[in-house]
Amino acid sequence: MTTSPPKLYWKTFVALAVLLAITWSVSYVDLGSFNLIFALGIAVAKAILIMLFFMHIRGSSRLLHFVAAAGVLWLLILLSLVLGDYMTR
Amino acid sequence: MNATPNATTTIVRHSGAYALDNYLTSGQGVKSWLLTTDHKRIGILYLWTILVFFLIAAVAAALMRIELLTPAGDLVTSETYNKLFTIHGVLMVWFFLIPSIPTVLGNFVIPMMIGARDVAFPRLNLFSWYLFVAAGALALWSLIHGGVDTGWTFYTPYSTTYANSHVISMAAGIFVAGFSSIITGINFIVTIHKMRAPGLRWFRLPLFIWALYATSLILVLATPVLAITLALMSVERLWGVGIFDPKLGGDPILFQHLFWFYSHPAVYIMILPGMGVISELITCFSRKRVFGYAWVGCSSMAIAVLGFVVWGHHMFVSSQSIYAGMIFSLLSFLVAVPSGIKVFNWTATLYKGSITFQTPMLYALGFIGLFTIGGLTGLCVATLAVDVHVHDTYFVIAHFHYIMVGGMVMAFMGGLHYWWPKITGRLYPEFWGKLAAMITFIGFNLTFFPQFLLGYLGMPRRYHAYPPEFQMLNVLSSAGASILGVGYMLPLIYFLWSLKRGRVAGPNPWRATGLEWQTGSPPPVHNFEGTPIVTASPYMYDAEADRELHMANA
Amino acid sequence: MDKFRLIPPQASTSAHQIDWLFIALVAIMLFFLISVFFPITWFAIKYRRGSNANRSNPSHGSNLIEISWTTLPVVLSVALFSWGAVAYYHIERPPPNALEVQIVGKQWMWKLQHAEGKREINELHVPLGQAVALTMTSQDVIHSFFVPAFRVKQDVVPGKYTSEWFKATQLGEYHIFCSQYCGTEHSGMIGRVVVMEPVAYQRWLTTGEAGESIVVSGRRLFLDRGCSGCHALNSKFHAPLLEGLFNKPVPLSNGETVKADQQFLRDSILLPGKQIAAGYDNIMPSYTGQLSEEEIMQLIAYLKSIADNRSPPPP
Amino acid sequence: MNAIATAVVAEQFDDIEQQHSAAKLGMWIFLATEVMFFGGLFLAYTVYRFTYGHVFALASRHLDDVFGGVNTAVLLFSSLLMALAVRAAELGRRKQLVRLLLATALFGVLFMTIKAFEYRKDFVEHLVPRFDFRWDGPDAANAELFFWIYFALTGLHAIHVTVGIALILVLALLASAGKFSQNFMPVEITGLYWHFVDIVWVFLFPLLYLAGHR
Repeated sequence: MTTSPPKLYWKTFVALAVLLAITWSVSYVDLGSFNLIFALGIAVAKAILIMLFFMHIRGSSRLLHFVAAAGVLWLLILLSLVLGDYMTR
Repeated sequence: MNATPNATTTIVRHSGAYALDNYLTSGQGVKSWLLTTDHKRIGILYLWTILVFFLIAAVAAALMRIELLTPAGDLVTSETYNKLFTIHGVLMVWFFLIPSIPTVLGNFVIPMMIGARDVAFPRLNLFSWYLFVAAGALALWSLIHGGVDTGWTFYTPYSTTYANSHVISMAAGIFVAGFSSIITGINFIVTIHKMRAPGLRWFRLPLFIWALYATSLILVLATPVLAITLALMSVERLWGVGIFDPKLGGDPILFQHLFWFYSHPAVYIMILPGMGVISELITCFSRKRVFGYAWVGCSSMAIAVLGFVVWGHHMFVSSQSIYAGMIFSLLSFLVAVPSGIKVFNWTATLYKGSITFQTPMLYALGFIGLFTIGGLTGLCVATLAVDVHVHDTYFVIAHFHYIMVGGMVMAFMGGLHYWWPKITGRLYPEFWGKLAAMITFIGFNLTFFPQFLLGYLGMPRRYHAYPPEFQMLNVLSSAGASILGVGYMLPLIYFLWSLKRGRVAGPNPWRATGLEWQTGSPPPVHNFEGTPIVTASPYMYDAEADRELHMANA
Repeated sequence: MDKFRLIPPQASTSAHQIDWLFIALVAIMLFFLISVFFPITWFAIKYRRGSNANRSNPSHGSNLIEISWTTLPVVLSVALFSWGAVAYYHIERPPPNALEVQIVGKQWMWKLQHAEGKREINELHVPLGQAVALTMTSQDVIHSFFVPAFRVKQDVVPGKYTSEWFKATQLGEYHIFCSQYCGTEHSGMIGRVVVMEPVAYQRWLTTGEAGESIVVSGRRLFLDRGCSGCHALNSKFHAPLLEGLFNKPVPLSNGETVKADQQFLRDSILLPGKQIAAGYDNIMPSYTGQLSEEEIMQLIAYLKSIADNRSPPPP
Repeated sequence: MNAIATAVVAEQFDDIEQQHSAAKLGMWIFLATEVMFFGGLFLAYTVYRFTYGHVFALASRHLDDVFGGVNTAVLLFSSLLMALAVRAAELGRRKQLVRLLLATALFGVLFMTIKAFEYRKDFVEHLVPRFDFRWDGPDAANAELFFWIYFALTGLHAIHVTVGIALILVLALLASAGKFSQNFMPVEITGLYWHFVDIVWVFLFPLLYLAGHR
């Protein structure tokens, strides 16, 4: 596994900082329920960035990709089916 | 292991049969056991530990059955009865059913089946056992100080605001036991992925490995939710957090969602390893390759995944929305299909086999019979309209005991008898083994079949006093329980007897084809001399050849 | 009552439906049991070791068979699921003109109250052939109102109203059980349903201390507890008029609109700030802890009684 | 050199490569369990935000998002330092590894101190349930519920950060003794754990602090 140059890590950090600034400032604008979707979207983007570059998922085996996705997928199963109950009460 | 030679067991000191330098003789004294990182020894440590918890829970069950002989609750007070069924539930679920096959048979046999020297993280494996012992100590501490009377489901708001028993120490015990099984799950997944012998591709793995791989997936993905649920319940009981407290706007149904999100996959954690053992036993004792290998292997994975989306069938009458109930009911029907595939494939495996009926095979056939009844009655409780009537009655008790006791414990007994020669190098007494298997089968049916009738008649569960018209069936059930008790005590006796006086087993007493049978019994510390190479698919049995062999020396 | 029986008395309309569904399930179970046990015993005997059965070229799998015993169970599953779901849908929807009975579950007893005001403990008298709708809540832990003879069961959850209904079709007395574990005397929280002729039921209603009807006691509470102080035409406080409110859409201050059903009224009494009506500010004091569950039900019954007339009640 | 390398490979593994991939797979599975562990609390948050959305938005405005934002930046930067530390360990640069590890731990401690100040501010503003919780807006019960979930989530996260800092300091100690010259896997594993803790905060910040417009 070739070790990537420090510049790549710094670029990732800058991207994360920019995303943080965006989500923070957008929260001052009232977009109604769109606020939540936007905030979650940016959070997911930041999480993927961290996983790809800082946690070296990029270029690692397909198995690790699946394990990384499995945790989130199972959480979505829990969230969706429970909300399925609360929304249809 | 100094064997005293007598008439029946003349041990030829240097016979190839009994491997003298093995994992049992490689270290002596308590320290060699308490600090071992050998997966085989850790399996045995787990065997003794779960035996302790099984006996305590069995005593609780016996007391409950005696109590239910009479309609009036006269043997024990209602407070004690509530604590009895809670400790029976907690100890059986978390300290016997969930750990037994993975940590005892799995720990012992998985590395040998895939040709590895040990599990991926041996030190973590030992740490998992210490966590399990600490968890058991916490649970017993809570029991000694008065026990818990919330039921093994800990439903709020009773467990958080109204119960005045030792809920938090029991919840802490289960919390720690959860992490012990998470670590075992991680260990098995990494071992099966990374440490298979050369040539051992995924579709050449024995079905026991498939079953334990699927079980480990559930262990790893479901148990953390139990941990957070019990933590939240305990924090709410201590400081009145209010997440589940209706007065603060919390919702007790949310606790049920979180609890059953873990607890339904947990019942698949209990049954899947049993299915893995049965696949091994049926193929070995009918001398025939399993029918539909890929389908049986993939049905284990299908059960693991589908097991996560069906938990709502525990909450059909709990004021969950009827539409969510319908979604869960349909999904619960679909999760029964892979189990059906397995039973049909086992039946088809017997076709054109050369079937023998040693003790493991009796337990395997018993498993298929009882598990099929248990699984089919699962369809009744998955049907919305019928579950409204039978939910929380003895019908449900009979359903899950048919699967847990009729299925999982039978499979555990079958697996223990099957691998006993490999673990100890000695054979159990065949006659007593068969007798115990038959007594268990009869006792079990007499205990739990009447409970189906009781359930549909409407006797609620967790009642220590009941209307007189249910008495006759309850007496039948208690009678059966006494026979079942005998059925379980017999193996305890003759297994201990066989340690000293059992016939020497030799490397492969069943002439089985698994990798674990290619090395000595009891196996050396590193399982194999060199690293075994696997060239063929598992279960290369030949029924025709077996018949000639049998005819030759008959 | 205690001759040996395999199924409980079929004393309600839904009892027959559920028993038929259960018998169909048992039939399908027997079909699958036979299709597994018969081949096993046959193979075990025919292919036991040493028997001279033909064992040439054994097959190790055939996708056709596998697919067939996958699709058949799936088809059966969908069929059974839909039958169960349709029956469940009827069980969960009380008919409109059902007799109203309010039940409060309390640790280890059932307190029941008929619309006409008659109160009972652990007993429920109902007329034959008349649908009875139960509105239930709990004062402490989760209980579950279970009448095996009617095949009905519904958890009684604190903090919300749950409902179930039945129509008795057979006279007699039947068990009431609490089927959700609720503490020490869980097995003592039982009672009996008495199904009577409609005429006898009416006579029973009026005999004994026929307390004031729920609506009357609800109105008395409405005045005594100061509700009428604000919720009245001439009140100096700006509070919504409650006449004609029940089951009508209510626009809320955060823009949503909700139906003023029992749950909304209960929450408005206990947690007034949860859903504030549009155009009003949050000045209503919370009545949590000052009204018992029965009193809240009586107030709601009163609000229901004034749901249709627009004119405010005489002071 | 080869003799030392084989000493590093544990007996049950065939080679160092198998040992590395096993350790990484084991760690990623552990992180999946952590996702499900936090998942229970995220579910409670989601369900109660769905049922009491209005009050949750109000209550989250009482949280000071400057603290939250700065803390997010601090944790992101410490994640960067950790990634650089893992790179240094791979390249076998001992002194740089020790310096970066200490810097990461420093930013972790900075995060905790900011958190401590924030908790103190919440306490002063009577926002801590059970400790003289005061809420003048509509139904205090549901607002208290929000703050219970806030303290549960951030508290559990803070415990994970503390464990992370302790691990990093131990690593720094071992690294200065030159222990990771051949086998840098412990550094990589701790790095994965630290990045996971950062990801949890990346989700906590918008959900708790920015719930509903300012």
